[in-house]
Amino acid sequence: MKVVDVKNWFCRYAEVIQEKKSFLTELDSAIGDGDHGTNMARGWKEVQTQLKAFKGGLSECFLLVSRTLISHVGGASGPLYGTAFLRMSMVLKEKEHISVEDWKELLNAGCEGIGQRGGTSGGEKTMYDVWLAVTNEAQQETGDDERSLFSRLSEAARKKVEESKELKALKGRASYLGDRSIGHIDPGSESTALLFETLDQTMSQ
Amino acid sequence: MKVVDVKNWFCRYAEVIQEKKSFLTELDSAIGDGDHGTNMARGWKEVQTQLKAFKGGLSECFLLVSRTLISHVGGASGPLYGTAFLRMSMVLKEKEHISVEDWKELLNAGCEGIGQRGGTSGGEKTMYDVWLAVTNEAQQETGDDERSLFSRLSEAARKKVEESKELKALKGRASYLGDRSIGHIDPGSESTALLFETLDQTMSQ
Amino acid sequence: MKKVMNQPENIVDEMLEGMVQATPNRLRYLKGKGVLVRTDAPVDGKVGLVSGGGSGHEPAHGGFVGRGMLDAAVAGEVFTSPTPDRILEAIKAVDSGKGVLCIVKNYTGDVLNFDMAAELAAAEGIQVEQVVVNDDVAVEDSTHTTGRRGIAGTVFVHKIAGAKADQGASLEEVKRVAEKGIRRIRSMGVALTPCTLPEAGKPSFTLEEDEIEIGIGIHGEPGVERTKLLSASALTRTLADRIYDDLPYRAGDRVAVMVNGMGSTPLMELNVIHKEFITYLNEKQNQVVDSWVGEYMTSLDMAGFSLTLFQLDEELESLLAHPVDTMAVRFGK
Amino acid sequence: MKKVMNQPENIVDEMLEGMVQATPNRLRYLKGKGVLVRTDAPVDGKVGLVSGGGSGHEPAHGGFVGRGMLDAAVAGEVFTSPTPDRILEAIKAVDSGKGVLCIVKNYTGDVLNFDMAAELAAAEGIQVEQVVVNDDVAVEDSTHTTGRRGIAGTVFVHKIAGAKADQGASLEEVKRVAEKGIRRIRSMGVALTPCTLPEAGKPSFTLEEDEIEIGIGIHGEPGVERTKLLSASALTRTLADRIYDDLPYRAGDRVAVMVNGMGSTPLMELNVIHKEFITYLNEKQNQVVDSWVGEYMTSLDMAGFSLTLFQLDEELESLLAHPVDTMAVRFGK
Ligand SMILES: Nc1ncnc2c1ncn2[C@@H]1O[C@H](COP(=O)(O)OP(=O)(O)O)[C@@H](O)[C@H]1O
Ligand SMILES: Nc1ncnc2c1ncn2[C@@H]1O[C@H](COP(=O)(O)OP(=O)(O)O)[C@@H](O)[C@H]1O
Ligand SMILES: [Mg+2]
Ligand SMILES: [Mg+2]
Ligand SMILES: [Mg+2]
Ligand SMILES: [Mg+2]
Repeated sequence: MKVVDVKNWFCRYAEVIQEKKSFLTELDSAIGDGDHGTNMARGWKEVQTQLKAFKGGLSECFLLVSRTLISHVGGASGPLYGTAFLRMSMVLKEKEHISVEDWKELLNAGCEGIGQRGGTSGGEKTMYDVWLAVTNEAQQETGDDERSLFSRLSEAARKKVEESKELKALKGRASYLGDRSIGHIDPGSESTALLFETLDQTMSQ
Repeated sequence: MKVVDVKNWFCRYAEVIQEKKSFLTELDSAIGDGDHGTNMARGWKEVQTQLKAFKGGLSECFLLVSRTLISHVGGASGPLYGTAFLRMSMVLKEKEHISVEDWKELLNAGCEGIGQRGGTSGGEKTMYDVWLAVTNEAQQETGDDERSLFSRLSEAARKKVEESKELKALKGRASYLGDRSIGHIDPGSESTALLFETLDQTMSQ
Repeated sequence: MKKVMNQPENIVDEMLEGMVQATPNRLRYLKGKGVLVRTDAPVDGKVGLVSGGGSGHEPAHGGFVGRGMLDAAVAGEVFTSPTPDRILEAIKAVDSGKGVLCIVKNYTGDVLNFDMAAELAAAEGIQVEQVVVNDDVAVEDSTHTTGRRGIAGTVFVHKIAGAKADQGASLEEVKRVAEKGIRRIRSMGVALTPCTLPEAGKPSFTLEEDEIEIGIGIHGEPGVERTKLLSASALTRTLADRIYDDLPYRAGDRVAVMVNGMGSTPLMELNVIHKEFITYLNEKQNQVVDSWVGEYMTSLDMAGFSLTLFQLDEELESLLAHPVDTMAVRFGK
Repeated sequence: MKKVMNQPENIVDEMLEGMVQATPNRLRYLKGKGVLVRTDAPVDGKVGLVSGGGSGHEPAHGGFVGRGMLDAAVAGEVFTSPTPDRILEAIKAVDSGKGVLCIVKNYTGDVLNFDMAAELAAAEGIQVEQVVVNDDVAVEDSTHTTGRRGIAGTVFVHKIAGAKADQGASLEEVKRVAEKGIRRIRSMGVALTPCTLPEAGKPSFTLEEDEIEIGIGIHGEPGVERTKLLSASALTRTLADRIYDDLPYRAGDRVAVMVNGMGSTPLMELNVIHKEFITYLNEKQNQVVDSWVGEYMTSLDMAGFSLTLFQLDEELESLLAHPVDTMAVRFGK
């Protein structure tokens, strides 16, 4: 995967977020404060604008996304996604191409960043659960077929979203609900799954 | 008509107002501020209480009603009704009995009090219109049958309420509506009609 | 309708108790009379200032009792003018011998009850004067109606008359500035939703989900026009035009403004409106020297707001800036 | 939902413009950064105080900027914590070299963004400390959740820390009193209606005509229990019991209280609730020495209120009484 593919991925994701804005906000209204769609849309719209003029390498591209999210999203998701992309940008220093093998380290770094920032080690019904599922899936040794990797990541993400629907939230705003959070999809988990589904779709075109 | 009859009339009217409280308030909501029922009910409930212990003559009885309304109703209707009963109380000084002839002067005084206090000479869609209609009816020479007098007063009042429904209000809160007041019954006119209908009913029992 | 209350018929009394308990050093409550008085009233050598009206307009009027504004406020039942005996209590409580000015909003009920109280006070030898505020430009002129209503601009009248009285002016002088203020103050309001009286338990009128009522009164009296919801900018302009086109404003005037919330409109929106009003007045080349943004004269739980424009002169500007110490307005020393 | 606004995405910026225009002598607006700063910041020899959070809680936080309270307030989008770069701007604008204290409400978003800002500020050589307010007793303890939320009690923390800083105390001392305050402040709220975010355009949740949500958060986060509407007396008791039974209150304590409106609850009702709360505390033999009744920390257009109880000691009581001069709270000199 080259920088042009990454740009495509991010640009397409910005569109997806725009399309799913109300849906994400509805999920957040049910167990949060009803702004996750607006937050993400604001941040990714800015990413889209910034990327238009962007000419740099892979690491810079992730760094640009990180900075833009940190300074335009706000809320819990801004620093969390921002940290993930920051850590991934570090891993990509000097690289011009992301190999199937590279994804292991890349996702590890992003996932760890979210875990540290959010103080969670999983099972607490947050976006971290989905990042972890995707990261674990990437560690499986199943050849070096990029297309199949992305489709596995995408499936693992979606599966985890469904699974964690039945969890009780213990972190973030949804935790105030206690048992009443059970049965609802966590908005940050949904936006994370969309990120990897978009990766899969963009790369299979 | 003796003081005991007057007491009966007022006590029964207090009950009628209680029953019609919501209706009067609804009329006032449409073209005023929605409190005429509550205002009247508060005042007449107090009249009822005061009358229980009351032992005096005709004039004192009207004076008691006047004072109680003035200090318990508030709004526009408190001073207006209060003034009417005050003026009527003056007419009744030294009297022990209200003859058919007396009603002419009695109503004249009450009606004039309202007109002066409210600065109206009629046709402006207020309770004054109904007081005036009743007063005019009382001036007709049609014998000295009390029963028929009361039924004529009651009918004249009701007829005026219906007629003035089609007027445009030029006084009081309903005047702010301009043409939009047309077609609505004026709440103070309705409560005045109820006063004379109750007189008729009480005296025919 | 959901209201946090006990028995609806006790709500006014309980509210007044709660107000006094929040500020026992400033206010005294004449229980059973609905009157809130400055603890130090009557103030020696000072003209007494009394205002009041129906309840449901909080912080008006009790919130404006204190040094530099009112000496006493008389509360009637919800949306119902107080009775003359209550007003008389207030007048008696604040008269130091220098006379009392009553500031009345132009409603038949208020005028009648205050008139009767003034007669009673005069009979007791108290010098009482009265001014009637009628700032609402939404109402047609008095040939067709009872005359314009008194709405939020009344609070500016309290402020300037209160300042003048605080400076030791005579009853005549205090009345003069109050009347000068009244000639220079205009207001107009809009409702986004109706209000609900505690005892009635249902809304006073209905508005569709996208409808507003322009020119609403502070008791939910219907306005002049029902339209679709407008943007903050268009709505501000609609009200401001109507206010501005009424005498006496001219380019170059120094003015004070009030953006008054009707009860349920968040400060967030009031501030957006304030920004639009300032933009409008800058276009008209007026200098806004004082802004009051918040809730001053409400209509229970109504959503909406009113704009008030006050044309100043040197005297009025300095009276507006005079120190004041009440529950709802406090500044200077 | 009816809101007076222009483009929903500009509402925060327009509101901040409106606030500054209402009080240009007190506030400066760092445009594009959502930051309101005291015009005289940084104040020489004084610890800087910064607070902030999502918008929609007006007058919090900009209404509390001024002498004796905050030096700057950072506004995020509606209900969304501000971003670290905005917070950093605020920190830089108020640092006089004596260090800066950030007062943060305990929400994941606020804590994360303020943390990142503090790191950035430290990198620029500014001494920054942080306290986290978590007064909401409706939330279970932190073993099961992110911990208790910060709600209206935060305003008392602004007040005492602001007073201490105004007296010239060191960063360490200002932080100490803020933390002492936090240990002694508890709150709980109730919603009668949901609120509507300007961009979402529909209510954040639904409540039946006779239902209320007890233990609501200030962003419409669901509470602990849904019940039928209660009387003012019963409802006050329900919240007060829950607050009182949490540490640290005892008979004999001198306390301050806040009855905070959520946005659409009229002052009339807040005062009735205040009366009930005072009655409750008198029964518990507490002396209420200060009452704040009004809107301090709102939730857009939500109807409802929160109660806050603050256990005082000599130091805290005098800090609470220290002069303050902000848009929303002003007294003393
Ligand atoms: N401590 C945490 N660790 C990991 N993820 C978290 C944490 N807290 C919240 N989140 C994620 O953030 C999402 C909410 O984001 P958003 O609605 O934008 O911010 P906010 O909660 O501040 O309104 C949640 O759905 C959850 O996935
Ligand atoms: N100037 C007036 N002259 C005569 N009657 C009036 C006048 N103004 C108002 N009224 C009467 O008073 C009634 C309203 O009374 P009420 O609702 O109790 O008081 P308020 O209008 O102060 O709320 C009207 O329906 C009308 O009949
Ligand atoms: Mg959210
Ligand atoms: Mg009425
Ligand atoms: Mg009335
Ligand atoms: Mg949020």
